[in-house]
Amino acid sequence: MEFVPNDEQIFFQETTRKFLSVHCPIPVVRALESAPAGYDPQYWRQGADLGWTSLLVPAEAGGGSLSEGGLMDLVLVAEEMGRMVSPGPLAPVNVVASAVAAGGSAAQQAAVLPGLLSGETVAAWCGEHPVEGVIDGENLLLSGLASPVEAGAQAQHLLVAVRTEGGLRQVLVPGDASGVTVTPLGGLDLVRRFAEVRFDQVVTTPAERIGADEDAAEAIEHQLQIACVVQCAETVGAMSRAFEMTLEYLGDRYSFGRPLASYQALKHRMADNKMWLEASHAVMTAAAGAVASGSPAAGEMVSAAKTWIGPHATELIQDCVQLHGGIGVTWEHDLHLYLRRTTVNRVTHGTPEYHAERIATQLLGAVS
Amino acid sequence: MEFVPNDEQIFFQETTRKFLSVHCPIPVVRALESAPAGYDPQYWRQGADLGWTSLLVPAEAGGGSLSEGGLMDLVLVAEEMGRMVSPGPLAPVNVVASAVAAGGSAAQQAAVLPGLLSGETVAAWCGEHPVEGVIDGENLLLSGLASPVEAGAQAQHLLVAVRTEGGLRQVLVPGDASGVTVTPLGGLDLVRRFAEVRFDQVVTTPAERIGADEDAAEAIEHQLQIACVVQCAETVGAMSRAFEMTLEYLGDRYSFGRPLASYQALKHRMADNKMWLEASHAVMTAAAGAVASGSPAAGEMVSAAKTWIGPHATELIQDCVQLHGGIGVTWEHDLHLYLRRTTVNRVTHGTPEYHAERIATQLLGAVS
Amino acid sequence: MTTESVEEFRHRARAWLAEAMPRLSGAMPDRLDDNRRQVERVLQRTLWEGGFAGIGFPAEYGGGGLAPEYQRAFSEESLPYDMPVSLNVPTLGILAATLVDFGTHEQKARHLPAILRGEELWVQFLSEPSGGSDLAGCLTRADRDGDLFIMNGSKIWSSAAFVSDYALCLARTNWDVPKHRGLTMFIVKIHQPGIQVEQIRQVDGSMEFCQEFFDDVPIPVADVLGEVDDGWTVATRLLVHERNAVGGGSPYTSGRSGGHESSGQDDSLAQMVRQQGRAGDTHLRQLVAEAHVRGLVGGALIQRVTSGVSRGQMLPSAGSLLKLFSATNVMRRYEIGLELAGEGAAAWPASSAGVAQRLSEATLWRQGLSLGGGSNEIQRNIISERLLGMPREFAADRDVPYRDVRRGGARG
Amino acid sequence: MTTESVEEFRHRARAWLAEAMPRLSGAMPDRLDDNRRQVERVLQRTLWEGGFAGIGFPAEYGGGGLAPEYQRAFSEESLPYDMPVSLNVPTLGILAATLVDFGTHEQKARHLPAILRGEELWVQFLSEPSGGSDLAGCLTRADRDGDLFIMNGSKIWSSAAFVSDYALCLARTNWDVPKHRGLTMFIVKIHQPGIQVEQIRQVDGSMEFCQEFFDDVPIPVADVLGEVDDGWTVATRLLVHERNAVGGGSPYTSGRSGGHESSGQDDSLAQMVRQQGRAGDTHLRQLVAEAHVRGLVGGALIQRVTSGVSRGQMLPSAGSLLKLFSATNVMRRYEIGLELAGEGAAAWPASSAGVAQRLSEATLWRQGLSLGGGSNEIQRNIISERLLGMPREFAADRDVPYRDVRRGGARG
Repeated sequence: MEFVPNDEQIFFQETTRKFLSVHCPIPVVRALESAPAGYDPQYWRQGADLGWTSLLVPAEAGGGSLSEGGLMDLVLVAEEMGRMVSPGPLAPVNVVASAVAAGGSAAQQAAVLPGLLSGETVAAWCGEHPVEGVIDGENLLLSGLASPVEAGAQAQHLLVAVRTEGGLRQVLVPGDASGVTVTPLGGLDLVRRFAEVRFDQVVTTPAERIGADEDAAEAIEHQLQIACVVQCAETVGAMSRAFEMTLEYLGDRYSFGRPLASYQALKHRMADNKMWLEASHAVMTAAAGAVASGSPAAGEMVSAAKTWIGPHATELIQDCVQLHGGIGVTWEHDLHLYLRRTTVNRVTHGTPEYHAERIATQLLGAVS
Repeated sequence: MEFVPNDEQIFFQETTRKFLSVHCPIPVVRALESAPAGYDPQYWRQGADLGWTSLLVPAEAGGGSLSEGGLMDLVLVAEEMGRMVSPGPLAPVNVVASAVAAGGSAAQQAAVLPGLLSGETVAAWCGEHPVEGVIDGENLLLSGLASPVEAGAQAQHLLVAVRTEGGLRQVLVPGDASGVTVTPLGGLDLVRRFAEVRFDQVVTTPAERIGADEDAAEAIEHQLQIACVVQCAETVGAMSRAFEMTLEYLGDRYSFGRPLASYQALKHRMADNKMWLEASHAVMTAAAGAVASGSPAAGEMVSAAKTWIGPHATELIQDCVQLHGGIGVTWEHDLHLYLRRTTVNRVTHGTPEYHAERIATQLLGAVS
Repeated sequence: MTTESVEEFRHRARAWLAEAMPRLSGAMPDRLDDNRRQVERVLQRTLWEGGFAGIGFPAEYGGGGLAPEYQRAFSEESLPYDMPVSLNVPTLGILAATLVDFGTHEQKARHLPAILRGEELWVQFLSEPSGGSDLAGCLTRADRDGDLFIMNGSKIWSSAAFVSDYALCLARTNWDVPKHRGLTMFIVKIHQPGIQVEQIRQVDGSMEFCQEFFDDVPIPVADVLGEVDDGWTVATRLLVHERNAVGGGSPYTSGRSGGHESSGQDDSLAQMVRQQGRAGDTHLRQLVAEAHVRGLVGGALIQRVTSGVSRGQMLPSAGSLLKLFSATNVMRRYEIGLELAGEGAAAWPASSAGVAQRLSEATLWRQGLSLGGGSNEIQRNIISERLLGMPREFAADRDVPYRDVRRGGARG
Repeated sequence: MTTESVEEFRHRARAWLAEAMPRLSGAMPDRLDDNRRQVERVLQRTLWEGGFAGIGFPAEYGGGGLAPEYQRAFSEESLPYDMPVSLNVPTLGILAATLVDFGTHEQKARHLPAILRGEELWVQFLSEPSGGSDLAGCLTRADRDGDLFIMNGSKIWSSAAFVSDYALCLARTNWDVPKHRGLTMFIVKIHQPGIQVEQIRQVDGSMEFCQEFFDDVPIPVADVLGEVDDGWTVATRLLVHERNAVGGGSPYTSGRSGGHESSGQDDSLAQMVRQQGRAGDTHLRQLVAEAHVRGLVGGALIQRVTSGVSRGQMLPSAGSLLKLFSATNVMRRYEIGLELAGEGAAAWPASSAGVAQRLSEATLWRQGLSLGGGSNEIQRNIISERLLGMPREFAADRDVPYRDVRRGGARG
């Protein structure tokens, strides 16, 4: 079934849109280029007040959502943030909050959730690049590198995937734990910050473990799926906005006494772009729905979305650049912000090729 | 340097074109659909009289060409045959005649060349799919399958590549040698015939060996290059003709009171098609020139041509079908003959992927 | 309206299907022959008798009168069964759908129940040999003569007219007005004196499409669908139904949809790679995955567009997105197939002639879906002009009496 | 004409190069800064002193007066040396070439030797902020005042005007005729009162392009290139030279050509894959090979088109094939680069910031060559209309006095 937002969700979406247009219009985004965190903490707290960080956390743990599970609400936020190439650690905070709410101890929930939900603190997710873990009595010693990690240098909490002899495990450690070195990275997006997080014999106690050992692999896969869905929704929002800007430009701009929009070659390309855009929206929504409903096809649909959307997003926006002409490759024009964001989204949380390979594994078995 | 045909070559090309348009126009090609050989022996003898089979054979061996080595002349014939989707074993006969002239003993030359040059006999080249050879005293025993082999079922002579303990070897055996089983295959092209050639303990004598043992690998590579060049030239001829038909059709045909040729979306596609066509012509000529001049880059240029031309040819002709509309997918219209020929040429003598892998091996080393 | 919930309906359908319909065994025949068509007429009759024919059609004319969710539930349940899928396009999804929209009570009462019983196969007569994409540039004429129109001309690219029963046929009834305003849509009985049907041989050897020649064919005025001289309105709606049906988004079709079938959800590519022993080649794996992903995306797009149109949040012309998507998917899928098949596409031993030949010849037919049912170019015009509001193409025949329009060259 | 054969010339060039020119060491600087430009002026001076500047330019004005084969031989020999390649485009290949075609004896004598000595860098002032691809839709005006024209208006997208010396500038001198007939081409000294040059920051951070503002700039009538009101003829020829030069097919450029450089003959993609330890991945191997093949095909196409044009067997507008080919090659190459770079394109450690950041930001600039020097769309128009003879696009401003033409919207 196609996801159709209800009235409450539409209101929520419009609230987010208005908030962004007032508090974080594109000139503000540009001005954050050299801000270390890439966002203003006050802005993030206000977003949290709107509900951005609470949606995947059950009401009894202090969260709340409009739809069952909240992922479809979160998709709406991500689309809006994509439309405005907004800053802020939306994916990692929600992934970690959801994981802590689902698998964290009461103590962990009490220690972590209030800050994440209020926007006072943020968290980073190191689930994609597991580090090595050695069992040392009760403790687990972590070593290795997770990189790139979104908001790694801003995070008070790190949710880390650990590869041990007994299989995957998860731990939640403070960003400033002893032995953890966080180094900010340079990056393509003006305001999205990544870091490399190095673990050097970091001692973690059983109290820092998240969830049952045997659930870790599945939990990490679920976290990846949420991260990908949020990312895809953001990309679709960015595509939509770039497409709209271009459609408007083609109508306004005259060449040889005719609006550019009257040239059939350009019309046909816009038709294709529209098709890629709608298809991207469709597969993103289908993936989100599959993850939200716990469908067994969730992994497949998420990988389909990641495989499809990444290259079509960059291709669509590059074509928007082309359709704008020279102005499209200037710093002054906003299109490059969209190209930066969608390029970063394309290649993180698994490249399209990585996700296509996941699909191939399902169809053809693993490569021996 | 770009190859520029001289006046003599242009006259030769025009002679071939006139001959084909008179003796083998497309209705004749269609009528040969169920002829076992796919061509009329009389036609092939006439083509041989025009020089089609003599070009790679030196004058002292009974051949003759307009240009040094003759390959550039042969390219002109192949282009013309591609333009008319003509039948006839042009590539295998020339490859084998050239190999016999270069490496055959006096006895082999005397036995084989006159027939090939006059068009009385034809030869097939089994160089692409080496069979296994076991040394048995002086003799070499061949076993294995070569398939698909162009004109295999029509050939009086088979030039066979053999993999032995000591490396590659070549032998020239009669098509009806004991132990050789030739089975015609079905195929996509209406008139180009392939066969599978099975060798079951076929005894070959030293007199049937071609060339020095240590030269065999290089000779076979050279034969592949010639076969690919002829094939690419034919494909380029087919592309040119399909393109011309389409350009004419777009000018003639009206839709919404305007010629189709006036629609910008179609104009832009024709511009791209023109670019692919000229690029295909260019790389084919460059490859032919490299092979003709014995350049060390010959293998690379041939693989570049094969990698590029195959998919662009089928894509261009599919677009010609699209631009023709419904008539383009009818049996009655000639376009499918071009699509059949270029599809067959794309996938034989190495697929584009195979040749891209040859290029990759040069850039990145072999796959371990 | 029914009081049965979708889930209740689904359970009832599941039970009925298991009892009444034959299970699919092996592959579907990939070409329709007369025999298969006969089988499908009987299957349709079985649906009718079980009360599951035309689930989305008005109850008054023998249908189920149910919302699209019910039809979708039935289609999902029907996947393991042999269904009369060839009736979906064009009969149910296009022609019957148009009858629902424009038929008089008498026309609907006469034809819809017969269609739902499998007794009438329908087809459209729109394209003409000279016309290409310009369907309104129709030269077939129907001249009024008392209570009759007398039709002369020719139509082409009709699917399987030789085995069908009725057609909707667009003809020019007025030459003194601009082209869209002088057309009328007629219900025409195909097999009657004055109509000659010729099959056209396609590149892949199939003979599905036909050309028809009309020689003084009499048509009763009662068989006008919609208004005289307003046939373009009918044709436009018919084309919307066509795009939806071909793109997989029709509410009137039952069982597997065209969009899904053609978009790569079968396993044949993966199978080919496995058979070649190349399942570990990362390049081929990317290609197989791409085809599969395209199928999934196409399915999601169908959901999105049909839902958007049914809720009125997208224009009906959004169906062009589906048509274009599935046509371009087919192009890419055949290209991938050719790349995977390799040398095997050129020649094949007699032992595998059937499969290899069909696979190989299919690539010759690659553009088929990109041409039939409105070419990709037409879909792109529709998307850019109607969905995106970009300026219309200049048409030299606009606002000109049709008899004065230039109709072009040699091929005309 | 020389009596020296190409091979003799080649040997002489080889010996001279080894003696006089510095060898290339390491990678070329990928961005031109003032310092590099100064180095190139000196290198050009060295060529001049050795008698190898402007091999294809008329001997009368300081050039070599030799056929293209000589220039090609010199370029081949020069590959291991540091050459003033930035002078090729636009100065030599575009502007000096146009001066050769249209300059009076006085104009040529004044500028060509100075150009060949590296003393004058030239640039074109054609595009305007409101104009897009419609270069003839020029709003910059030059009004006659005795022996002067007084110029007002603005130009944009000129390469490196801030460090250049002269420009060819198109301005409207007559508003009462259709747009192509009221234009004049002027030789303009860039650094003078009344001309303000502003650098434009590009998406990749580079500042190569400029916008110029003209405020009552006086231009002597003697600096009209070609005829008054016939500037479009000059501009058209300039554009042909531009396409050839950018596509790699100019007879006036020396050393590595743009077409080759940008079409993938360097080893960087293969190197990236090797560094990632993924050289055995068949998918990546296909991509690396594709980029390499495109480079080879592009080189072959340059040979074919330049030879065809020089023999008069192709129209000069065939240069559009080269421009379009190299632009689309660049697009594909960056796409392949992005696919190979993977996650590394998103973020990078300080240690590799230079390389990774440039690689990654380069993809933002992917369309650069597809826009500059006439967009791909313009090239496709030229190919379809001039090479293929398809009908011209409808232009609403044809045959209308330019002051009456509609010039569009908000962005205008």
